[in-house]
Amino acid sequence: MVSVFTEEHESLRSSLRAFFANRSPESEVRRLMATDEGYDRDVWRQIASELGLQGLIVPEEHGGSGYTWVELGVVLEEMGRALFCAPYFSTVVLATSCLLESGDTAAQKEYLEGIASGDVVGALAFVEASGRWDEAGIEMAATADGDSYRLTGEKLFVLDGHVADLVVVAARTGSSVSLFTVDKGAPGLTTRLTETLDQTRKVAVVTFENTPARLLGVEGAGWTTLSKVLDLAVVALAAEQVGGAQAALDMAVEYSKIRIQFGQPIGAFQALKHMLADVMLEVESARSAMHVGLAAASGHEGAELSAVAPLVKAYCSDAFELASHQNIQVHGGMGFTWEVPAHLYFKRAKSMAVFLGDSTQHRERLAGHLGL
Amino acid sequence: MVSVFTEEHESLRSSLRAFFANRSPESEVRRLMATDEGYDRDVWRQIASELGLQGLIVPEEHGGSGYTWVELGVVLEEMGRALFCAPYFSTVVLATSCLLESGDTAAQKEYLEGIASGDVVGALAFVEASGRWDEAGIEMAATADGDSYRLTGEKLFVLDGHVADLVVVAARTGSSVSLFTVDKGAPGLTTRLTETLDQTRKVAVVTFENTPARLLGVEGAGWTTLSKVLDLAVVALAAEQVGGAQAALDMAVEYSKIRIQFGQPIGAFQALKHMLADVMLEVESARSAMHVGLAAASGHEGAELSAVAPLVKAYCSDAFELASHQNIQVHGGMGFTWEVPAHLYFKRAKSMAVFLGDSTQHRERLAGHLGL
Amino acid sequence: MDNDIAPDRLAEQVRDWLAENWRGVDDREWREKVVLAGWAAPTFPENAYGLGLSKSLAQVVGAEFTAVGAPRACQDLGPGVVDGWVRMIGLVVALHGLPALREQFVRDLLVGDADGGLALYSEPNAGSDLAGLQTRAVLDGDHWIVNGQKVWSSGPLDSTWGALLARTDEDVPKHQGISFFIVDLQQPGVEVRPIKQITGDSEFNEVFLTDVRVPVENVVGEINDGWAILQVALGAEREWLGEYLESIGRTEETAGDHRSALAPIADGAADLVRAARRAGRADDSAIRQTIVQLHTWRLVHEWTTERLSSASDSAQSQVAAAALGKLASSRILHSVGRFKAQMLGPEAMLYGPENRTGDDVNREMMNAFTNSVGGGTDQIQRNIISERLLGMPRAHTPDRGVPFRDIRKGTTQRNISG
Amino acid sequence: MDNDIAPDRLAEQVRDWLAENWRGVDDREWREKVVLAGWAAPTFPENAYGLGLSKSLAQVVGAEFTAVGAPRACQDLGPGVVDGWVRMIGLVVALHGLPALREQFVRDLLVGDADGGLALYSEPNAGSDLAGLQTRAVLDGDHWIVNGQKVWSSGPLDSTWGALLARTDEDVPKHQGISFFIVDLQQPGVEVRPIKQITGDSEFNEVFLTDVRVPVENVVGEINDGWAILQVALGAEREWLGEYLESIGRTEETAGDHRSALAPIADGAADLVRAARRAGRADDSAIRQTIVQLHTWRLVHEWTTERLSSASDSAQSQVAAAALGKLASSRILHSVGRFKAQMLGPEAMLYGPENRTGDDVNREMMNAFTNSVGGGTDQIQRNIISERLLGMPRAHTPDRGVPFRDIRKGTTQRNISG
Repeated sequence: MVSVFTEEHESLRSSLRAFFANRSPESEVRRLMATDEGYDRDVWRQIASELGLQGLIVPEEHGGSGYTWVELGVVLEEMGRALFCAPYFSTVVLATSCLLESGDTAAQKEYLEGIASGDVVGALAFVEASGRWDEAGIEMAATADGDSYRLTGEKLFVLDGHVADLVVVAARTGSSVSLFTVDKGAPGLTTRLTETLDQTRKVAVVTFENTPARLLGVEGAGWTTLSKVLDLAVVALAAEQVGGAQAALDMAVEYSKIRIQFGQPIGAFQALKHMLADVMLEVESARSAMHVGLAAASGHEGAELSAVAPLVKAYCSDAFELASHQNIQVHGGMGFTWEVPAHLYFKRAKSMAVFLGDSTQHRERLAGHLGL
Repeated sequence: MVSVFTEEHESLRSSLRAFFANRSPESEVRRLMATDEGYDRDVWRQIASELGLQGLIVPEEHGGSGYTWVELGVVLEEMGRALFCAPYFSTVVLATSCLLESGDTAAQKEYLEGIASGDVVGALAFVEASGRWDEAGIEMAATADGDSYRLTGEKLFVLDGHVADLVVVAARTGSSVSLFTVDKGAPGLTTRLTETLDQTRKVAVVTFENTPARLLGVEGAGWTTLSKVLDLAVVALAAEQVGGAQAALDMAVEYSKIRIQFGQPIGAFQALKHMLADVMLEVESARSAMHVGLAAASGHEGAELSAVAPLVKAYCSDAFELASHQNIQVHGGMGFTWEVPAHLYFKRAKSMAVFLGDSTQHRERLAGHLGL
Repeated sequence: MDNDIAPDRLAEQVRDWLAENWRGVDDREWREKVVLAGWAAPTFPENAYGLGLSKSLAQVVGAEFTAVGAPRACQDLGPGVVDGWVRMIGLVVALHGLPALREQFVRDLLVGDADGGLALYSEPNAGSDLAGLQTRAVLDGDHWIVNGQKVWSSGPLDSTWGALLARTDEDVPKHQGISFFIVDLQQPGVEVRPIKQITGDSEFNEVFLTDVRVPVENVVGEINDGWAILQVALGAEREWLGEYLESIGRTEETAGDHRSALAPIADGAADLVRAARRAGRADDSAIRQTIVQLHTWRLVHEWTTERLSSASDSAQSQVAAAALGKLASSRILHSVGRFKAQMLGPEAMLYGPENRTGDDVNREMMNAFTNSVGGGTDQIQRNIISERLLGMPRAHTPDRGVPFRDIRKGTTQRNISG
Repeated sequence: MDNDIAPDRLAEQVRDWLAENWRGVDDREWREKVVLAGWAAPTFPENAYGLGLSKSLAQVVGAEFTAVGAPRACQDLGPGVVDGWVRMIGLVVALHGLPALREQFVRDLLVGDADGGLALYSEPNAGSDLAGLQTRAVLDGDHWIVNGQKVWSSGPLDSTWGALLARTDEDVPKHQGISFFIVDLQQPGVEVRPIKQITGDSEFNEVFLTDVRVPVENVVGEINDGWAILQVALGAEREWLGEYLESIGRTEETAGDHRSALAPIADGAADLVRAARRAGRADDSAIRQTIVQLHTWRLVHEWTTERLSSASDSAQSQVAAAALGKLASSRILHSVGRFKAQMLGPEAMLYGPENRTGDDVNREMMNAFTNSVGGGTDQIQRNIISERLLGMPRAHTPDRGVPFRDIRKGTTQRNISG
């Protein structure tokens, strides 16, 4: 697998890195993570209007630029590196993919332009009290009400659900799963922000009380759509995780050069050198997995997305956990303080390690693809 | 858990260490491992007559000294350290325990005195082609023939089967397992030495062709006896493994002090220091597990042998594998040569890691005891 | 008092004294009486409110107090937090303090007048390399003037005193120019700020010292011999810490999750088994392997600590028990934290008082760093194990034998208070 | 030949030459013709039997030879073992050898007259620290007299020549006093003994050199500049080694176990799955986790190597690919070996030709050390990664910048032949 990134992608990366350094420095991350909304609406509009980031994978006919998951990967890697606080993953990766994969042209027409323009924030309401990321975990029932449906129940761990203009909801119509759209302000729709370990990424409880909802795509095809979306999502997440892991490694290396103990930089001690060499191996390996994942998500010839996705999720989650953990260890006592940003990456890593299923679960999925 | 060893045990250890240094130095180990028999009959007699090692756990009434598994643990630890080549484990741990645990006083009377005197070498023929270390693996049938039985079939991985005067055999009488004794020279009994990874420990294929055998203990109680013997055996093996692991660690530390690279002993490099610190943690932890195992095997109050044994097997096997592996790594290219004895410990470790079931299997056994 | 006194005669003396003095009220008068009689710290020297008794004789004293329910005896042996200060700092002052300090400070500590204390050892640039500390004390008449910054001091913000390590000579190698002081913290120039940790809690402080004045009689031990004094204090701390943590363990026992040696093997695994059951994954053999491995690490850690702590070649074995045990703990705590978060699934994304389960698991997971980083990092423990236990050669470091003035030093200064 | 020549014109020239010379027989006459025409090593300089062509133009030559089935072209690009010698040692002699050596040695190598070769680099006391080598070469008239011991030389016992590193100046730091020689091994004073490995096999030799004579014209490069020459040879070796191992991989492909990038994810896991199935443990989730982890390590290793090898910032990426890849391989090889032995159960206790399964698994398991130890240990790779890729500071070692004479050196001398 050679790199999926071309020189143009690297040039996109450079400009994004400069942008986030300017508009999402650590001080901004810390300011926004302490707010309820969790993002800066001006910056959100700016990345839409000036950079077109929300519309990256939105087809041109709907006001987007019709790029692939490779370009999106560059964006997410840089956002992960900067811990950029915004409902980007929920809007662009989760909600947008649901719209695109559902094949529902009416819904696409209705929402995609708003998403691309930055006017619509999207979210996906999927998991329930069981905490399961699979089809069996979806128990909420949708009842038909003329042409429309009514939803009643509670969805948990909804990324950015509290600021979403559009909530895509998975619920059962009869025995099978269908997807629905619910707009902000719909009757019976309430959202409650939950306190999170990773304050840079907001999570809400979304409650439906006889809330009117519109079917998205074909009735009963919800799980087919959603399972594809989840495969795409773990690949997108991997890009974020690789960006975060590299940032944590860079931090650790940098600190090891300036921190003096026993008359020399601690980075001269072989224990730390070898620890970080091992971290680099994991980060580079995770990066390779991400490349393959992005290629598969973009429909490049070769390995199937459904087989690549679990590998990517397991590997990149583990690598980010390791890199962010060792970054704290290298920082010693300082790493245990709130003031040093090492914990922000660590919390993102730990939080994303269980988001969309843990490594063990994904490795078991991959086992199935190996003919086991 | 405090130490099970008293000062007297430590004095026993000192004299054994001196004895093995004298009668089982590396040169002797290398000489004997290249022979078919695999042991020195003079030394075998000497450890019986002068040190009473074969009769250690044999009751006094049968010519032994009636000690416990704690004393046996000291002996095995030192034998493991010296890679002492002799059919001691097969005779004293396996065959003797079968005789003792079977409760068959007639058989005890017949064999134990010879074992204690060093005249009888014993072996246990248990595993068959399936390679399973459990009851289900025993498929060989024993057919009644008047007061006696007849055995036909093949037993594999029989430690020291090629030199055994007494073979204890597990076979099925009807649907249940019984134990039998077969004497050397019995009609239809043939043994064939197998080439082994660990040349210091000989393994034979033992074949029975309508071979007369005597029931040992109660018919149908074979698995009850054998499962107790296997629990005792893994604890005894753990003592050997701890002795070997400590020897490997000592070798590595010693080499790290004398091997000069980059103008200093390689032991001054933190990478090796930390590697061996981690090995020490595993070896000391394995030693603790061994202490608890020996206490449980000796019937001390507290933890049950059947629950302790799997823990001990898993932990001590893993620790010995690690210690002997890292010893080779520390020795670099020299560790990969036949001439340096690092490989002898490594091969013992690898071989014993699968003998009596691997760590994963024993951990699964322990899971049952945790109420899982 | 004579160490040759027969235990039963001593017991009788204590009983008599108690009969005469104990009125069932733990008031100031009582506390002063206990201290003046020498019962508060019987192992301390007689010139430091002690009786110079051996530990075993002191325990006779403690037993008699316990028998009648009288408090305040044997603080030099107790496991509480206040006892900790008595055992660590009280001890070195009692042994090495000048008369004025000894009489005032030890008395205040034992009577209970010395409110909270702070250990002013670590600095932003002296963590693993504690002897690289840069806080300076300069003599000015009959006072030392102290300037510097300390960190990771646990204790109350309004502590009245601190045990301070400061550099008093820069022209000798680093370990040889350090002195040990008792410093009054209730003076201008002392600023104590809580450090906000990654958990959001604040259990430690950073302390800024600006022209802080310390009377010359507050030096403990000889000038420039503070490193040796520190070793005595740290030795006592290690001893106390084990008992302290055990005493916490014992309160957890009531929660049904404590185990003692050779108790049934399964004891102590309940939290892991529960986590797997709650997740509906207790039948998954991969999860079972993890649980058994974690539980085994816990058991062998406990067994090893007990075995080495009770070994006869005590000095070497104590070091082994402490360093190996601390390293083992890191692996256990981090792995258990990771496992529990895994079992919790998406709830492990949550935190805060409204999400108790997520909060508990994440706090446990993050606090594991206090073991792998605090009190000597895992890396420092591996150095100790390899150099002091395995006897492997020390590597060259550029600061060995070099005057402190000429050593390359860190200059990072940052305020890490939350 | 001119590098500006158009590929199609070059191809035409080669075709014409082949039409005139290739008679379908690979005999001595043919081999000499190919060498003299420059086709045997087109990238070599014209004064060393080459044509000074770029790699891509040389491949045009190779393609034409392949098209008509004619052998012996482009040995400077080939993946075989003999090609390896051409690429490593032929190259440095071609570039840096004196005329006499260049004309004879390169010619012999290309024609195939230089039988086997041995790399005489490592020594018993110079392994990880190769520059610490102690074999000495002393000038005596028009010959260097060499004394010392070399080890880990792979190749035939009766090799005719060796590439030797020897110390020619002890009064300068270690890297600066080493020279690179081509030495005739068919002389008294050279003793080559096979080393018996832990597997029982012998793939390497130790070589004892006693008053071995090397003509002055056999020095490659400047005297005392041998370390630089070695770097060129090692660079070529790393490049060749990858292709060589791949070419072995390709023969395994026929066994159905090879995979290429973005082939179906499952490709290449067959050996692991088979091992678990054979053990009846393929349904055990703990075993499945292990298989998936091992297979994932293999895949990401392959992807990373391809990605970094093909990256544009080639120098840095090549180092990264080599060091990271080697480290990744160690983990994979050792873990796979351990897993297969575990799956094999008690059969893994067996060895030798009568126990094929046990023999195969144990050999695979033991040979993993050739990766973690040989060609720079895992520890050396981590040094390279941290210092050269992450830019972490080098630690002090006592030999840096010190004349070799004054460095503490190992003196262990042992005969490790079986």
